[in-house]
Amino acid sequence: MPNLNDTQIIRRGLLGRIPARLELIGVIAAALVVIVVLPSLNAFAPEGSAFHVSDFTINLYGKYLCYAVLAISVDLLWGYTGLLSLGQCLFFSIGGYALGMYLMLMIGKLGQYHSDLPDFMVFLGYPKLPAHWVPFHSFWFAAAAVIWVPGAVALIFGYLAFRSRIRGVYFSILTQALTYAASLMFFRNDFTFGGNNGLTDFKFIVGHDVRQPATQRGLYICTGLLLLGTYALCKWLTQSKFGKLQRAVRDSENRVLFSGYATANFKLFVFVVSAIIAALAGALYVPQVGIINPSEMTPDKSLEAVVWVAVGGRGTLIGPIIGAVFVNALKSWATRAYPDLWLIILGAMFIVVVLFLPGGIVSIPRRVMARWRRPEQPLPPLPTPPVEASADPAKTSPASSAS
Amino acid sequence: MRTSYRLLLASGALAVASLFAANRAHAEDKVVKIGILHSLSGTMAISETSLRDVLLYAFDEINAKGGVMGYKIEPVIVDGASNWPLFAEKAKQLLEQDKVAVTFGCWTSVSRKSVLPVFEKDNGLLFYPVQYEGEELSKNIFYTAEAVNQQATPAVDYLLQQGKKKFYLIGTDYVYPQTTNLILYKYLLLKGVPVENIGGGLRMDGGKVVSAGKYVPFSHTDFQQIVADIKQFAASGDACVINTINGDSNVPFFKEIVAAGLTPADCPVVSFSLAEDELRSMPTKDLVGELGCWTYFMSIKSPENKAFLASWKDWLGTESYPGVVKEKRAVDSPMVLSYDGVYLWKAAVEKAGSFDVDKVRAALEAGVDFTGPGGKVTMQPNHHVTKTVYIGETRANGQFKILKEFPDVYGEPFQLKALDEKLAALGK
Amino acid sequence: MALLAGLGGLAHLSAAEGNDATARRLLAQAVVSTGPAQQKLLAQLGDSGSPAVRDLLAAWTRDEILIYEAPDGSHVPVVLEEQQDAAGKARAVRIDNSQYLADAQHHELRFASGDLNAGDSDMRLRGAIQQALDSLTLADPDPDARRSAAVKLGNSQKKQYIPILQARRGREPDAAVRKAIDESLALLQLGDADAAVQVAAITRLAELQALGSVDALRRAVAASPDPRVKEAGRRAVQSIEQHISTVNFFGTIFRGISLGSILLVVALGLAITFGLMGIINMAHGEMIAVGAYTSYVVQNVFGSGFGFHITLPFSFGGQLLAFGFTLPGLNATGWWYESYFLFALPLSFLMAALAGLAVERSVIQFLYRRPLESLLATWGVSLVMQQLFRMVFGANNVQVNSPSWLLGHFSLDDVSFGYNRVFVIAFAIVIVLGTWLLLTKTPLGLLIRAVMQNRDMASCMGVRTQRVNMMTFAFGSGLAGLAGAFLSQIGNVGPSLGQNYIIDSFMVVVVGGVGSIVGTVCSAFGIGAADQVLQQVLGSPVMGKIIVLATIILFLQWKPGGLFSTRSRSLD
Amino acid sequence: MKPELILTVEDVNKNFDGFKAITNLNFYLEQGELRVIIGPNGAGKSTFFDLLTGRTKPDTGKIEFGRRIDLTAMNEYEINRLGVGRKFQTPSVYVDHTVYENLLLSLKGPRGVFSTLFRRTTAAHRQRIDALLELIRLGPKRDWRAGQLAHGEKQWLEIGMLLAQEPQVLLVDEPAAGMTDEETHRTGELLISLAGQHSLIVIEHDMTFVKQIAEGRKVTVLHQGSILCEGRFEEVQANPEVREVYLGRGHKDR
Repeated sequence: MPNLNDTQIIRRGLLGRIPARLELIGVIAAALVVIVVLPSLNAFAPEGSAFHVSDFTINLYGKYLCYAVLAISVDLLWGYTGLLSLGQCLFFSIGGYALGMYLMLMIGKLGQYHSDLPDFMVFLGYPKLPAHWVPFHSFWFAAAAVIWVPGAVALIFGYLAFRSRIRGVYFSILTQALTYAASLMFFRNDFTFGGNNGLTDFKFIVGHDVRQPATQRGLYICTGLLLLGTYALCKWLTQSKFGKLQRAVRDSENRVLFSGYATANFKLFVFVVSAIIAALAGALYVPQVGIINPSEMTPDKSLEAVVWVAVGGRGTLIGPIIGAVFVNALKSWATRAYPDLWLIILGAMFIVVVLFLPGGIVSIPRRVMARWRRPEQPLPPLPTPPVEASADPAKTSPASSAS
Repeated sequence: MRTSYRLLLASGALAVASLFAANRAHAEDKVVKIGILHSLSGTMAISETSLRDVLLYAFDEINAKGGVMGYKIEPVIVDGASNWPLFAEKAKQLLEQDKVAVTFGCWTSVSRKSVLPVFEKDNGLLFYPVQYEGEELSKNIFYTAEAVNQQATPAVDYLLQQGKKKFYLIGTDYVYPQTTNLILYKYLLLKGVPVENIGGGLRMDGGKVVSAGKYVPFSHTDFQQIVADIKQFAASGDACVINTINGDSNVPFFKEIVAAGLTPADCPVVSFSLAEDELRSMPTKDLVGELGCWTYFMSIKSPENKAFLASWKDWLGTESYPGVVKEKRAVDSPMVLSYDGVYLWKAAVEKAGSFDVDKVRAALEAGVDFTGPGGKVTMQPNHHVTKTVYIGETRANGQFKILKEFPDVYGEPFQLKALDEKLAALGK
Repeated sequence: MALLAGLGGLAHLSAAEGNDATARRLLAQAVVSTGPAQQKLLAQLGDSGSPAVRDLLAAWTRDEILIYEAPDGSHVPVVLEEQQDAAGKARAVRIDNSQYLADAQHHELRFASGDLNAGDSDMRLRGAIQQALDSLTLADPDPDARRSAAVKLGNSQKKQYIPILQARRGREPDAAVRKAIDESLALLQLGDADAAVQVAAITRLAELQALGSVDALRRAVAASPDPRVKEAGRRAVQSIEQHISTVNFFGTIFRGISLGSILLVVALGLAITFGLMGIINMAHGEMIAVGAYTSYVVQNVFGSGFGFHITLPFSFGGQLLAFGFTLPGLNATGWWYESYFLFALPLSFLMAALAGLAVERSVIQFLYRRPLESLLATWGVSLVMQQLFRMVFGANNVQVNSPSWLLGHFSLDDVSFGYNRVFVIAFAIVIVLGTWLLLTKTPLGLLIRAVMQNRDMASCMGVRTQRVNMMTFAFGSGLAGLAGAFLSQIGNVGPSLGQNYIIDSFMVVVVGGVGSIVGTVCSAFGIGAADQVLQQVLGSPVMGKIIVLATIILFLQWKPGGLFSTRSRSLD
Repeated sequence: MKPELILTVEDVNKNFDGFKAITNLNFYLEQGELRVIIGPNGAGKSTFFDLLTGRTKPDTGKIEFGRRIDLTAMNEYEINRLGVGRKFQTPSVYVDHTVYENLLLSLKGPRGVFSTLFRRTTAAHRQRIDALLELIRLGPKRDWRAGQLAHGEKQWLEIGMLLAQEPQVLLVDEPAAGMTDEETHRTGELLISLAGQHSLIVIEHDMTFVKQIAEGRKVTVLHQGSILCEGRFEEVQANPEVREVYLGRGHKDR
């Protein structure tokens, strides 16, 4: 087999070499540990024993798992379809807000003012609950909203963007503008979503006290299941003919278009699916961290999610998970140990990954193996021209192609 | 060639690793852990790092005098990184892992809102030192901060006394300015100021005013339009501006005010978010004569303040905490209220004879007091603090010249409802 | 400042010696007295007409009159001279007799500014001082000062000013000031008990289109039982409101142009690096911040110097790692200090260009064919740079003082034009012209365009593309630095300065059409104007901004390539 | 009997920012015809393909498929589904996919999002792919990733992908670029064999290759966006005007 270059390593990743059955076993084992073992140790191992997993840890891991789901949704767009969206956190937040609204209403009269209205509405003098809040008394309505609201936003925005063939960096810039506009909107107090303070001080979720360790454990298990489900769904998506087409669009959109596929529809489909995945992650994130506010949807947050994917390894499904957990664990540690240097660490990590390790963490074993097998063959010092620069004649400007 | 490059990389990595491995040891036997929960990175680091510094100073001061009931204070510093969910996570960490006796922290309302459920669930104790909108009372939080009636309404009283008749309300669009301006709107009506003399605009919902004043987004930079509006508003004289703009945006706002030729003599601006620490980064010569209102000013001439400032300066000269800036430091109200909070807590612990949260809370609610740099502060049963309010005007050196004092103002977090009732009684 | 007032006092001595000497004694008395006595002395001062006293009164409001406590316990008001000695101390000039303050042995005493307490003044006292000053200012040689004094007297609603104003009206040579005096007189007469006088005053105000009189007119209409007053008042209000909307219209246009210029200035660098080179430089904002910080450093070097000190949280052999350096200050004053900005401009360009060069060499040169990845890597660069700013300059914003020639404004028919705004418009024109000339009329420009159009081809033709890339990127970054220098004059300078402008910059370039300087210019002004108009119409800056963003997204539906697309096809 | 026209291009104009890429172009392609288009650089050949495939819309004029269907109102994938396939100047294949997958994605069949998700690959599909692999002689490299192929092989693969679509009209842009002489010859044979069943337009610079496939057929010479002359290859070759603008400047100007 001929040499693999870096881009090929990116595309294949670690798992490209691992037999499907082995991968399946690995995933099941990891899922068991995350979804069954850890919560059991939290619930049953006595406090103080070496096996006890604290409520804090469960809660923290729950957060990381939400980030992992978000990272997969970024990767589905970026790694597989070549669409670098800087707006994934918008969908994440919309999902969070949708469930947050339900949680807000479930506080009932337990708030500061013992009113049926959320506190911030009481003191700002809202006479009654705004109409668009009313249906969120129902959990199922909220749960549905977690899916259809971000889905609809993604559908509309995606339709507009893909219809006019906005791609590459323009797509990134536009999604950034969308996110920015939305965050400005949500920051407004008048927008009836609590402005900068957002939604917080939740008490109950479907009848359970959201602050109880048992509830948190339940939410953690749900997140684990969501991650597993997302993984399975994306595995299926990316391995079907659809997935092949996704990568085809990434590598040579014109060829796909001139093969009779309406690429815009494919991109739109991925965009909507990934928005919904992100929103589900957001919906589970909110009851676990206890707050949702507009700073979650700023462009910077979306870029941070892209960092996770890049660090973990894009174009793979396991990479984003590893990246999200690794970077966030690092963040939890570094903001405590070296608060002044955290941004430098994050920024430098990003530069290094982009320049020297385009395949991310998951490509490391492969690179090491490649070196070990052919020591005389040096690794390419710098990545070769990658994905979006692939020779695509129809991308050249008409002026120069009018030959 | 390649090898030497790798060698370089490897040795660099080793060096970095060895740096990280270095640690600072604490060898106290009887210690009590206290949490410091502020943003040391991100956008809010600008304001919050100073609070960490003054807390460390207070701890050192107390430790030097024998600690709290013989226990030395061990600070546990965590960084909220201007990220609100992270604040909640860090609060959990402090309470559940480090098991701190008390936490001093938060600046923004949203950070407080985000940690509030955590403190309630784990029955922790949080001291909150920064002026805020009120409308909140948690059994686990003590607000040494200025409530609206300890800052905004006294300022308005002062301006009314000075013969001002027109009030322009402007702020950043978030809960503190919105609530404060809504309170002020009602307060002004109550004081007989006609609606048309309250500038900035009103927003109604269901026949009730739900928002008063002009609002800009965070980090807004273009104030041309608004200042032109203010200028027209102030053209008829006797006008003033109530400014609740937050942070960065103040610089372009005041530069525009100066450029438009609005002088404090014509139309003073009273700001609630600009204290000495913020003024250090403002072009103060353009702000001379503009007003501020806080419960502490660095220029207070009491012996307590003089001693505090001198000792703070000494401490800055000798401390060795990483990240503490030593030069050109100012002290302001949030810092002093943090400092006061530490001593109020200490007094309560000593009174209760225990670090137990419930006992300390009971002692605090029963009322402890401390005479700090800003004068005497007394904890009230409603978790707020009675203290002296000062009106000052900015000087070119970034200090305030004190114009008026309102001694012993009782902190009242729930203003809106009370005002509504009073207005209703007057039939307005 | 202090010395200005002091010297001013001395210079005027010969002119009106007798009058001034009395006035100075009165003033000295006023400073140390309190209550009604003080008010009375001030009223007398207002009538004295002494120009020397005016500067001193102004100094008083700035707390520059200091009190020397003599050994005998008496309080002597003084001002400090500007000239400082090596120890930073200056001689003190007595207010009462304009002599230097000396001790019993006739040795001149010297003080640093913090040595003495300021003569007390509060808002009410300053009000009184102001009135005295206003009376004095009505005779000021500067027409602007006379005009603002007249307006103030009119707003005071105190009838005692009517004779003062009328007297001045007769002698006033300047039309604008006469108009202001007329307006003030009419305003004061509006409070007259006689309905006929009121109607005359109302008519006069309507004729004068007096903006500030609307409230007073409304009050008069409401208060007066006379139907003639009511009718005249109603009409006057209508006519003035008409005028206000005209003023707002032209004001909005000017503000739109000025905002457009700012957008243009910040986006032009990006139009080079993104538009021409295809690099998505997310660190563009930080390049702007480099320029702004350079202005800050230059300002401090012209002042007392600049230094920084960083301690890293690592120890090496038990010693915390630390480094830093200090630049000595020039301690410049007056116009020399104020000119710092002129030096800051080229230096900002240079520093940002160097920073750009460093970023290009270390990161971007590997990413020319990978625009998406250049976006990501430069975002990493931007994070690192922001944190470096925090470490060097502190997390706080830094204090940048605008030179006085950038403060203030002039008015044309009630539309005010800020000097800084006029400056930015001129500045934008100059740098756009400069950029255009560089790109089209110089050999470097030719090379740049060649490389940008076809990197491979240019390389084959023997162009050193690497160097051209470097230069182009440095140039684009330098332009960002210039923008930063200017922004330091209208906004805050802090580590996240650039973040406020990055999205706007990208929007401007994308809407204008990538690679088209003309497009960037048009879109900057278009967005600026749209923003201001929407703000005016909606009354809410946030909604204005949101609608502009939404419009941009929709606009790109219609013209995906932007206004001046160099490609007629969809965006790749 | 006059053969049916498959493509009708009449009075088409196209400007790019003032640059006249196509001027008053009239072009007719008969069913089953193989037409070669030659012309110097900048003559508008690729733009012509862009116009035919919907990538670019003409400013004026009409473009019809089979005398009935207006192509100017359709976009790329709709035109492709009608049966117009295009091969690009530089090979455009999915570098990350195997040769097999490249062909699989190109096979004629439903093109919707959901059909790609739920349709299974049948034995018939596989047979068809195997046949194509045989034709383009990439059978042994079936599981190679397309990015690993040599330039000429990528050209072949792209032709294979085009054939997998079973188009009525094939637009082929410089198929022989980067091929060895032997490969070039084989390509010529393939194209000739396709004529009749399919209609083809071939843009080519390599005169040996043009000669091979255009001998006895109609050739169109494009110059500055319009047709300089049209006729049998031999006539065109002899045309002095053509020699001047094109051949006179040397054969392989690329």
